[in-house]
Amino acid sequence: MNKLDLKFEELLISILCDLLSNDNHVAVGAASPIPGAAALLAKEEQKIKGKKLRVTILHSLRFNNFTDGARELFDCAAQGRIDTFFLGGVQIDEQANINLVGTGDYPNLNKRFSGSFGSALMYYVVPKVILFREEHSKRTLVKKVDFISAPGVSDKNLYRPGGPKFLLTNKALFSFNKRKKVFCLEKTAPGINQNDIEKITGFKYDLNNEIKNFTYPSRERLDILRKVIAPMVSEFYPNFAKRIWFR
Amino acid sequence: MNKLDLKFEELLISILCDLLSNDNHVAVGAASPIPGAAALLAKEEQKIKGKKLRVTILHSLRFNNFTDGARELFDCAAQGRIDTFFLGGVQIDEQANINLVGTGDYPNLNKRFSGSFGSALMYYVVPKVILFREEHSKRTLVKKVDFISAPGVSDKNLYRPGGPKFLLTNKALFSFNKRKKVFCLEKTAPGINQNDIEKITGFKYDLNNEIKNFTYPSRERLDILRKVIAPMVSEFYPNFAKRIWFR
Amino acid sequence: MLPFEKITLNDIVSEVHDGTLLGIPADYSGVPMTFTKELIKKKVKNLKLYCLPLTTIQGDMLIGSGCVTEIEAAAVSLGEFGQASRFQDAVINQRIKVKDSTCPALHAQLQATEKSVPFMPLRGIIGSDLLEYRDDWKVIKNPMECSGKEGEEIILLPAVQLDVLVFHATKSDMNGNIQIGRRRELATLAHASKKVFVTVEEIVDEDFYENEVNAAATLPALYIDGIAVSKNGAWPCGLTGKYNPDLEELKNYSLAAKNQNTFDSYMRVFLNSDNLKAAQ
Amino acid sequence: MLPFEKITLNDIVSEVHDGTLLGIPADYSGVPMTFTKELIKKKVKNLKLYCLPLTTIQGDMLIGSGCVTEIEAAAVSLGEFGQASRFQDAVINQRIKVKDSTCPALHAQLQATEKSVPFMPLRGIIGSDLLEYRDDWKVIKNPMECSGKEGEEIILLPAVQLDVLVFHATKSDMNGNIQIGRRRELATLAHASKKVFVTVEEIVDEDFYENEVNAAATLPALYIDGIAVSKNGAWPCGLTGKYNPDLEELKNYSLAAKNQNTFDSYMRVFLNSDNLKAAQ
Repeated sequence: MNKLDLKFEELLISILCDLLSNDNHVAVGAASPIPGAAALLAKEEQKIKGKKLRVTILHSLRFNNFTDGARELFDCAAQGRIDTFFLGGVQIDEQANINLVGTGDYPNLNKRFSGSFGSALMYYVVPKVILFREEHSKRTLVKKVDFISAPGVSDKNLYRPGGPKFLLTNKALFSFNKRKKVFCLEKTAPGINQNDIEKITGFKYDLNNEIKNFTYPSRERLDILRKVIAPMVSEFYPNFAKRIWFR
Repeated sequence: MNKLDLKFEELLISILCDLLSNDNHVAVGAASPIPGAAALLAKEEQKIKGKKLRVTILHSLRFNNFTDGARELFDCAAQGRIDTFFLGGVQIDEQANINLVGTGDYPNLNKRFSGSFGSALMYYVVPKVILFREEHSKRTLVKKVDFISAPGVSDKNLYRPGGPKFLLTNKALFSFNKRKKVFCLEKTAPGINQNDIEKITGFKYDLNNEIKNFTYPSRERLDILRKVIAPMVSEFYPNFAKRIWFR
Repeated sequence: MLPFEKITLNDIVSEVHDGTLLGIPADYSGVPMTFTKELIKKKVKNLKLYCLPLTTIQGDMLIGSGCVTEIEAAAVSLGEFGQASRFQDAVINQRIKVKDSTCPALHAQLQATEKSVPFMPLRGIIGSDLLEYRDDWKVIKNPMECSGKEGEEIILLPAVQLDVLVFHATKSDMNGNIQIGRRRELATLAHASKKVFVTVEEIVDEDFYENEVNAAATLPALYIDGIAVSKNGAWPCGLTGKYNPDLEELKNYSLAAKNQNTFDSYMRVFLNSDNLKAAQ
Repeated sequence: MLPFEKITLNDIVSEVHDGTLLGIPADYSGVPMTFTKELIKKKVKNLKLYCLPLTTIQGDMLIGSGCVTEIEAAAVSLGEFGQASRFQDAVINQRIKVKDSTCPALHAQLQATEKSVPFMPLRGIIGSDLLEYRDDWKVIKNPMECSGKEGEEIILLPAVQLDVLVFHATKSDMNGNIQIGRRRELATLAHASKKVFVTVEEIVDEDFYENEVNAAATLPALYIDGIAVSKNGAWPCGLTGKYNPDLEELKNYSLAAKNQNTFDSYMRVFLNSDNLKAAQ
């Protein structure tokens, strides 16, 4: 990809890592190798600076210190003890509503997906939720989702300290403005410009005054990622680690 | 006391033991050596008959198998998994209300006692609650308690599968009739008659057609109590066991 | 006399009837696959599955075998092997009813039964479409003056009691206590079930209560109605600390499950496979 | 750099201020007596104690020393050594306010905070005089159609969040995780506290997460704000698996506490005693 022989997944890991630099506790749910690697990378970089970042990776025995059973993630988040969590979406819409259930007219769906997981609580209580969906298309980023697994914003009469802060795809990074209920294009992937994004996005969004390209990771960061983080990721996402780093 | 050199505490243990013979799970709270010994004795006798009685003694490490923390007793009881529990009372009244808080005009008490412990749930959910209060006097068995830690009976609009079934003192055993909301004198201690009980009881009660004396334990039961149960009791009530059996 | 009920897989299967509300542990909590195999052989119908909070191959197989009419879950998928095709197919063709939920709600509904209260409150959910399709969930205004946000809306979830729970664990002690380690959701499941059966890799000649650390990792025999030994009982799923998931077999299943014919062929072999050999 | 905050008893004491709502563990959960000693020396005032669900010598000493204005508990006593005289005296003379409660309510109020919901329902209580004096408890009719008893009355208890929790434990590992064994009420207490400090007998060069059984007995470092080593830190109370209560000392205390003068004399000696020596 560039002279560092950078993998695209490594670039996404690096972009996510930049979003975690001021956190105390990042949690990563199931089936999230790229967010998981990003969180561990951020932790390692903080350690070098003498600061501490706690990372909980549910899918791992080693990076999951919970001892109160499967409900502890949700209790812990509701207590305000988790700063950042990642969510995906079969569809994500203009108001940051996410759909993990299916497409069509629920319950008469055309296509059924897994289900809402913990999103209907986590999205409400974790202050910085990062939406991560690799596919960037009018199919995934839509005007209005077919089913709201969890809404992007809520009425004032709800307890809602949490919500979406960023959306990362393989083409762009958006921020989300909670007050205006709108995404804002912040960065684009290498070789992609603002017009390209408009053509493949199914919803309207604001534009940052200064839209940048995805920042490449430094040589130093890439070294840490490949030498320190990749073996860790092997523990809980062996297939992913093998595909990216060890084949 | 008789030719078996029976201790009075052993007699009380035996009387309580008789009340437990059809149970599956008996739980015993804090500071209850006589109920604790009675439960273990019943368990041992059931074992000899090839039947199983589970005994949970909170104050013991060995006879407390709960692993969900101090709340498990209450959850377990509320789930209907405990047949019998023991409660005491600074005062117990005609309607089986119990007072564990103090005497006088709450909150301006003349005398303050420990507090209600778990009675305000356990009394409602355990089907057979046995009230055990050694002192039998107009001071302890009163017309109306000064403070209701837990009521003997409840309105129909409450969930209340549990409640009082028996009251044992050092002078008498009463049963409790839930429908009529009244105690009934069933047995008296050796040397005590019906008139004696009337003089020392502060509330009205029914009389069984055939009031019996406390039944003495058989030689066999006493052997089990002294040889098998007494050493067990030493584990969790060393002072009591020492006083009764080992000095 | 054993101090607990040692039974067989078939004894457990005979406790599950048409219409039973069956507790389903997540893939990390000990999936009772040998039990599931026998259950499918029995051709039980109209099961209702309650997943805490999700199911993978166990739920998909039961659905594909026509045993299930209703499922309450936060997710049904094959994890890293993608979507659960038999589940998807049954949903699209409306052969099963899905009570779509979210993980913390599934936990809370069992905690209500654990505490024997009619409901549990939960934050979140309001504003999601989950709520639209759940007649059993209720929204109230927070009635408290001194706690919570004034006037906030909050969901009350009903207490759910399971008819039967079956899970697989590493071992039981000689008194019928089960080692569950950190998988404490199994305790909540057990507390909220009318009957609880466990398959274990082995029954060991120990007393888990002999030291506090072992005791802390234990589900008390008090909640268990019967234990059957089943070597490799979670295969092809994994069992924490004992064996990893059989990734090849899970992949084979995910491919076979893509349509009903190949699923049926797979199941004919699977149901007659010798579990001991299969897990080597 | 240690991966957790290793601090001193005085650092912990400095986190407790006039008016702090302080979590108090039961006599079986690890009573932080060396901390209590230092707290009394600091002459802190107006503490509010939240006992889960009861207190013995710790609460009685704090009350007798004039540190407490309010206590919420299901019981205050000296266990087999009888009534807690300093507590009784303070109640009768109306020097403290007692929020009389019952064990399961004290658990449930913390569980509400653990789940971040404004309230928890509980059965029982209605018809007892406890309710008459609790403005913070609310009775509602069960609003559910499909669970509980139709029209039944039920209590809602407020979520209570503690300012500071201090307890004593056997050991912490090198990452600041605490071994709590079966004393899981300490987890609930920690989840429901803004700040959590622990005194331990020792910090060991281990990682409790290296095996599942040890892990199951652990309270994660995530909830802990600081750990101080304090040898015999529960004395004269006991510490499960480590040492028994000092029955003679507890008896001496119970006798001394019977009136304020003898209590004051006892405390002069106690506060200046060397804990290491005292515990033999």
